[in-house]
Amino acid sequence: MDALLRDHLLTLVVFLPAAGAALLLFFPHSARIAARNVALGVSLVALAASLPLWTRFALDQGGFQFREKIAWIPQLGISYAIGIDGISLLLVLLTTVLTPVSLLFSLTHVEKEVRGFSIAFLVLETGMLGSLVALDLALFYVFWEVMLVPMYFIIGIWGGPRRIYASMKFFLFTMAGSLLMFLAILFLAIRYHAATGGWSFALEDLYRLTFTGSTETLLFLAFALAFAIKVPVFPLHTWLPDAHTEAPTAGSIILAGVLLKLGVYGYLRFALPLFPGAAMRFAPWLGVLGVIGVVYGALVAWAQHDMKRLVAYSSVSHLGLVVIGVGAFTTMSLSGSVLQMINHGLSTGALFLLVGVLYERRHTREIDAYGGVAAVVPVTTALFLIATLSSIGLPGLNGFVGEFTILLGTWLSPHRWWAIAAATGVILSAVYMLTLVQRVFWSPFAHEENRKLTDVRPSEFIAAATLVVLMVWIGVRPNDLLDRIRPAVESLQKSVAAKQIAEAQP
Amino acid sequence: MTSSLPLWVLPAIPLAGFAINALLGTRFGKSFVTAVGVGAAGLATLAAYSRLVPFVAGSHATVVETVTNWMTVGTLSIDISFRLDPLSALMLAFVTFVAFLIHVYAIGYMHHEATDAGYARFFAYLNLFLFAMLTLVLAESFLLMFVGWEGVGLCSYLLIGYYFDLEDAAAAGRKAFVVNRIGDYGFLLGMFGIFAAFGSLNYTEVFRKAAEQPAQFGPALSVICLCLFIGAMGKSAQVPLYVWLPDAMAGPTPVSALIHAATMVTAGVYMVARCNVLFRLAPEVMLFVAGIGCFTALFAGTIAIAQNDLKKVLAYSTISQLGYMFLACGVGAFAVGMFHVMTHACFKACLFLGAGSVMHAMSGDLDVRHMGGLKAKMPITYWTFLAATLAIAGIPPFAGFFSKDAILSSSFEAPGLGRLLWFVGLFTAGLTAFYMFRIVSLTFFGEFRGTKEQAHHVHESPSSMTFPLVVLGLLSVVAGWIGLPAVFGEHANVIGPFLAPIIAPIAGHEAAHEALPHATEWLLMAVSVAVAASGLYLAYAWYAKQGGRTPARLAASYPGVYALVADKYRIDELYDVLFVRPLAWLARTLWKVVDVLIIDGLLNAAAFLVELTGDFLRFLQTGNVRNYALTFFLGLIALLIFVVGAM
Amino acid sequence: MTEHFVHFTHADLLSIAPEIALAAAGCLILLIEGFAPALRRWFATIALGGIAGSLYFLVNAPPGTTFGGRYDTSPLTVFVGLFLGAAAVLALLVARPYLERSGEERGEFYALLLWGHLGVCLMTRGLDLLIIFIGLETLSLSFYVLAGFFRRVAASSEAGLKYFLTGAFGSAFTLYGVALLFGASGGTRIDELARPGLADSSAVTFGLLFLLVGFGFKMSLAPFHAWAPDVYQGMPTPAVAYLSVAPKGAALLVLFRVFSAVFENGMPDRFRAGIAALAILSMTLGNVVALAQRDAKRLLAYSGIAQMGYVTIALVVFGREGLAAALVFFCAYLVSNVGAFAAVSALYRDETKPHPIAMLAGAGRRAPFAAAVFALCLFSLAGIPATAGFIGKFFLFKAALEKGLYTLALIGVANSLVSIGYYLKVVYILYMRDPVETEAPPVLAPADRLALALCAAGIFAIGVFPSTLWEVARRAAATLPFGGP
Amino acid sequence: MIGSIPLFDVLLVSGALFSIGIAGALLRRNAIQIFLSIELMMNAANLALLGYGAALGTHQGQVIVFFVIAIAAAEASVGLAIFVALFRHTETIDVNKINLLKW
Repeated sequence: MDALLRDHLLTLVVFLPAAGAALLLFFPHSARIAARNVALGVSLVALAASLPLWTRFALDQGGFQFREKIAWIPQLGISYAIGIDGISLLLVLLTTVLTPVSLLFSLTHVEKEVRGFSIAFLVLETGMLGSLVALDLALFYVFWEVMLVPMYFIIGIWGGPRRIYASMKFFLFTMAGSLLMFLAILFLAIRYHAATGGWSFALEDLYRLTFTGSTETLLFLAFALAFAIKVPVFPLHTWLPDAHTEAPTAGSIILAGVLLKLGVYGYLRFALPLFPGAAMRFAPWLGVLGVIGVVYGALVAWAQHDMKRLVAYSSVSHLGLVVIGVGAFTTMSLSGSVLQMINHGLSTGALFLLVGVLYERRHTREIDAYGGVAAVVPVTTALFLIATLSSIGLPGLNGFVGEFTILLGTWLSPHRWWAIAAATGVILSAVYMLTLVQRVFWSPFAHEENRKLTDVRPSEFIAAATLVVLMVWIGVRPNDLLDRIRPAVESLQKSVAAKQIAEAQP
Repeated sequence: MTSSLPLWVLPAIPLAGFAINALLGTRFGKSFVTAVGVGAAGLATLAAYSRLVPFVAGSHATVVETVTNWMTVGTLSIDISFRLDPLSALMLAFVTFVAFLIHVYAIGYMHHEATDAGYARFFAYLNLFLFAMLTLVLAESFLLMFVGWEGVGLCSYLLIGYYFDLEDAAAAGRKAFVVNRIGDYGFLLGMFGIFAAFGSLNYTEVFRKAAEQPAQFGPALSVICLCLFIGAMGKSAQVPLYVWLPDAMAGPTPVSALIHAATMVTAGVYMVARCNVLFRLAPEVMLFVAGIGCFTALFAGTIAIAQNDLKKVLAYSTISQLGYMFLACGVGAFAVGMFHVMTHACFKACLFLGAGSVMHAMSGDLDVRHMGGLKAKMPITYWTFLAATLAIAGIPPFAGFFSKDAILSSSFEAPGLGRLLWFVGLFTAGLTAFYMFRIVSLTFFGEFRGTKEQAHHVHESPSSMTFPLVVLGLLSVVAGWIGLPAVFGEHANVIGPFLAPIIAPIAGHEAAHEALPHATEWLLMAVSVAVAASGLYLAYAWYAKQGGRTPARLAASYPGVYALVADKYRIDELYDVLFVRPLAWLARTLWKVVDVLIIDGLLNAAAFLVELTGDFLRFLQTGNVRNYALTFFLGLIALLIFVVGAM
Repeated sequence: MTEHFVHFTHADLLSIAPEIALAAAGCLILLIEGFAPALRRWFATIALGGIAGSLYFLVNAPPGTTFGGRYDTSPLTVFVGLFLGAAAVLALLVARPYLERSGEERGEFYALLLWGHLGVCLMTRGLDLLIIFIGLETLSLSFYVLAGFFRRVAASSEAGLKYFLTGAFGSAFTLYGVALLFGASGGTRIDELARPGLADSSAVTFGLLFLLVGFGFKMSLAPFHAWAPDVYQGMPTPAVAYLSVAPKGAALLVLFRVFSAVFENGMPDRFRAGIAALAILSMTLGNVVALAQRDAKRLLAYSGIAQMGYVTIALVVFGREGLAAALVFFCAYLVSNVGAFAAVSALYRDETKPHPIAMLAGAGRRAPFAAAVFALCLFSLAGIPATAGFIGKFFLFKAALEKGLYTLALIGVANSLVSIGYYLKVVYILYMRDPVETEAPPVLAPADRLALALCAAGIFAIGVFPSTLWEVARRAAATLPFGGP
Repeated sequence: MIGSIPLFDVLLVSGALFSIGIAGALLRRNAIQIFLSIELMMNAANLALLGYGAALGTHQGQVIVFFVIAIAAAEASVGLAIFVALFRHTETIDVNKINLLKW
């Protein structure tokens, strides 16, 4: 057991949920309560298991930690190689936190097919964690695709009225991107074979490959497209509003909280270091698309009259900012982007959760169906307000630190105007989010049927409060995270710089 | 220094108060809330003064206390560190004090206003505001100041929207936040510029570098200062970003007094004064500041004339007075600006609290046309209100006189457009005196014009409300005496020298301007007093004596003009047409056209096309086996041609 | 050389034993049918026994060639033999409950299935075009009858007719191809085709093309696919499960054998291009038309056409690498496709009626196990990772890219995107649509459960731990004669 | 005998037969006629086999032909059985009228 915890901690964290799902397979169809409790319990155990990752994480080194490597398809040098650096550490923890939170919320709100729901959710968690820790491209691709299936079911079975369209759209969009990436991965390995005579899909081996202009560009685009769709980058974002809106609350939380981040993560972990030359050539485009995303997302969010859609478009806007930080590629902006991924996960997660609280009681997401409900649901209002403030980057809460570092870092990069343009998001986000608050929670009490709205249940409160606590913590002590991000970002920049030099000399 | 309280305690106390009231307040009822909320404010004040007294008595040497590092990213490293220097000391002195008084006042004012929950919410917000304001004042770095800056903005938003179930309150809260955000946008860019130029956001470092080699930052500084000033315009409600402040009166009166008159709105002036080193290196921006300030003063003043809502008039007068302060900063008299900030805090708080007390008596009615003759019914309110009015009108020896006169004289002697600025300022002073005494006359003199019930109900407010009134009333009399002009003797002016250290000398600039000849100064004083007095008299004559016939006739003879002024020049409507509607339209269009029509349209069309192809090809499968054989055969032929043909 | 036909050696007997076992088992069943009908519940068992026996003999058959180099016992044939055996076993498992449900539990079904299987075995093991042709015909004749198995059902008889006519048409071409090759090479043994200089003779070119067409027909490659949807729809589902997998694999193996013998050093580009064209046409047509299908079995037929398009890429890749990829792909296709048909046969009540997909609505709740396996098979066919289907595509596309066939690979992935469209459509109906009818699908027979479980297990086994399979497949492919380097 | 005929002529005839067979298979409507055309194609192949065998001087061609004839016979029996089975349902073996299974 100790050996397990010492040497295979990461594996444990990744596969605990899957094990739980397997366990649930043997539960009778009718065991609803049991199923949901098992799911919640397992996800909490996974959370507990993931905490040592945080405590035992060595701050001073930039490389990967908690590494494990087991041959998987030795003939092709494909191995089960996992490990985390500061970036993946934070995202892993975000995942292990958000999953129990979502399940906790679902406790009282998913009635149909509870067992199936729990299984899907746990499989999903394993998929997300796996693709965050994979250090072998084949392994990564497997996890990356495996995520799709449970999310497809979660949206399609437990989703809203247009769930079929949404789930199909979600699946096809993501597939369209990742299939090209699949070919690109194979191509990389073949190139490695041609270069060295041996086979390997291991990330660090493939880092060493260098490419000439057009090949690199094509490979980069194949990877970048897959990730850009996931992020999502304008104009590839249209799957997101549908998926987020139609997904059940828990699904929306995970979608916004984790899945979108995997796009940026993939870009940072794969597309960028594998093809730095092309990445740098395309960085301006990335930044421009990011800027468009920020403004566009914010404006369109403002025009929504469906609460979830509004929050969904706000994600487009926030992720646009993250993309800008990546495009600017300064230490500050990159760290900011990573941090902002976590922040967005927390704040948007909380927003979806609290929208869910209202939805589950009133069964409508129409903003106009509410109004003045702060009088009947004060606690919900307070929590929602905090989440809103975090999402619009109020200093003292988490959102601000990320926004500020991204914008300042971008300002210091050659692309100052991105920062100037993107900073308007500061205004626009206030516009749409506060409009939402005003029209839903404030202003005169509009509809009598809202009288019987009940305030948050304990489970809901715990779920939301957890996120709020984290928001405050990150806002007050961002260094706890930044210290872990820094080495990763710096080594990333180093490797990119080194490889660019290598590519410079033919 | 070590023995005394660390500075971080000052903001910490109200923060604790906020936390307690927010979490437990609703449970333990009003008395508990009062104890915590007001207690926190009082403690904070005591703590503040325990630092201020030794500081003022001592060497006025700047103190910087670092608590811990907040964030370190790349080259950016921000400490949570507080700074006590003459400037922050001045702010600290009146912010804590006024805040405490207003907390006390709120006990009485809110008691009937609110349920237990609401009461707790109110005091929690007030404490939170005090925390933010103190952070803003004591911050040592721009970023930490920004924390307070946004914090006070948040509290103002929350407190304006305190009556969240009133449409206009909710809207006003959002409006305030958004307009402030527009300013913050400038502030942010300013900070980015500063960091890019100076590689730091700490006052000490930035100002030292700026002061040492001013030449090297020349053009960058203009942009930076402009951005910073945009921030100030938002927070301190200058044209064109002033529109949120009048609406902000939807909040409870103590809030209007504390946040939207005495403290928060002056943060912009404080920030500009804080950055005086930078601003003085950007003369063109200074001129801009002065111009904006001067114009705002006049503009808001004219609006105030035609308003009938007591608090609205005060709001516009606040905007106008803030304009004065920026005028002072613009002409380089930062100390004077801060002096006016201080005096203004006293008399404007007093005025608002007075208004609140009246409103209380009139059971919520604020329309001056329904008032009149309250002098007898509520003497304390009357006298304090009168004192504050005289102060704002600039009648010696009341507080406002000295600060305002200092502003006028320093703009008079400013080079370039100085005289013009002076003249406008002077005219505005008369205007101020007029509209202030107009409301005094309408409120307290003449016959009562309200309803029976109101007349029956009118009464003097409880002591918890009158006590602060009295204190502030006294202050509005004496507060100005720390800044007597030079003509009263060498050391008559205390505040100028006290603030001198923060107006750090810049290489190549001479620090303070040479004083005017006494004769000129006397003359200026006389003129301004005369103008103010005539303003007073006119208002008294028109509204108190002949019950407002002349103004009515004037209004009737120029209906267009009157309507325009009464409608605040319809600026809100203008903004609505210029910005809000177009943006909203754009947002809808982007959504409906770009998202739904173009992007999704293309994708769905592609998918549909594939399916359609399938639906057509499907019918090649006729079910007739002969066609199968035929396709088979044709396929073979094609293959033959394809392969053999290639031979 | 003719004397080899008259004098069997002991080795000959041993090497042919597996096929003899199959033939014998078939006959036994018919005899029982005739003289002891009471024992019909044992048919399936006997048939399984026959398969088991044949596999036993196959594994223990003396390695090397027999019948004067006409009959092959090599790792390759053993591998393929096991593959075919697995298909037959799974089909038989599903068959019994299926026939019971449709009230047509007649012995000839098992006999014909066994004999058809025998034919396929002959195809894969024969190194002589004549043997291969005989195998082909044995297979065809058995399955013509199986197609029309439900005599009282018009659709079934029609399927029989269509399969018969098109099949005979195809065989005629095959036969003419054999004749041409015989004429060109002077013999029917495949290794005789390896004589230098043959490759360019027009007789060989035509002969090869005729074989390609003939076996392409068996693989249901477009444009020789048209029979498949109709036949699948009319034919008893278990027979389809076998027909849709085993003969296709055998046909591809034959093509590999013949082509690699003729083009020992590299297939000329004109053939490459021709075969690539067939591959592209099959993928695209199969996937696009599948989108429009309403009947489960027809949909699977088109999906099969598309899958054959993918695997034909392996033939374009050519050589042992290509064959190895094809073998892995077929193993994956076996578990996925047979699983899918097994699920179909388990999920529909009236076997003799059409199988509209819409009837599956809500099956996820009414028949959880079968539905789950069905969905799994569909995801596998769609090539979602951690399933067998992904591994099949993985090695296939790897081989293609290694050969520099970028366009083919791109078209391939584009097609898998399209295919997701209809695979997910079925999943959606299984799980996300409310049942149209209240009556639950038939309860699963143990045999059904076993078959489904085996397929699911296979899908995960191959999907998660492919390395062993890949190793074995490569070793097997290495023994392909004239496979090039 | 057949050996005395030049291979080319034999192939020509067989090719002609084969084409006629194809034509018949494609143009006929009656299932039996179609099947007969296919039989014609097979026999064309047989002819080619015989021709080649003669040209090569082996008996192998003839041996193959025996097999083919046997197979063809089997095929015929199966085929006719199927036709009969179908005729019971449709009262016709005009393949144009037989299209239950389509699309």
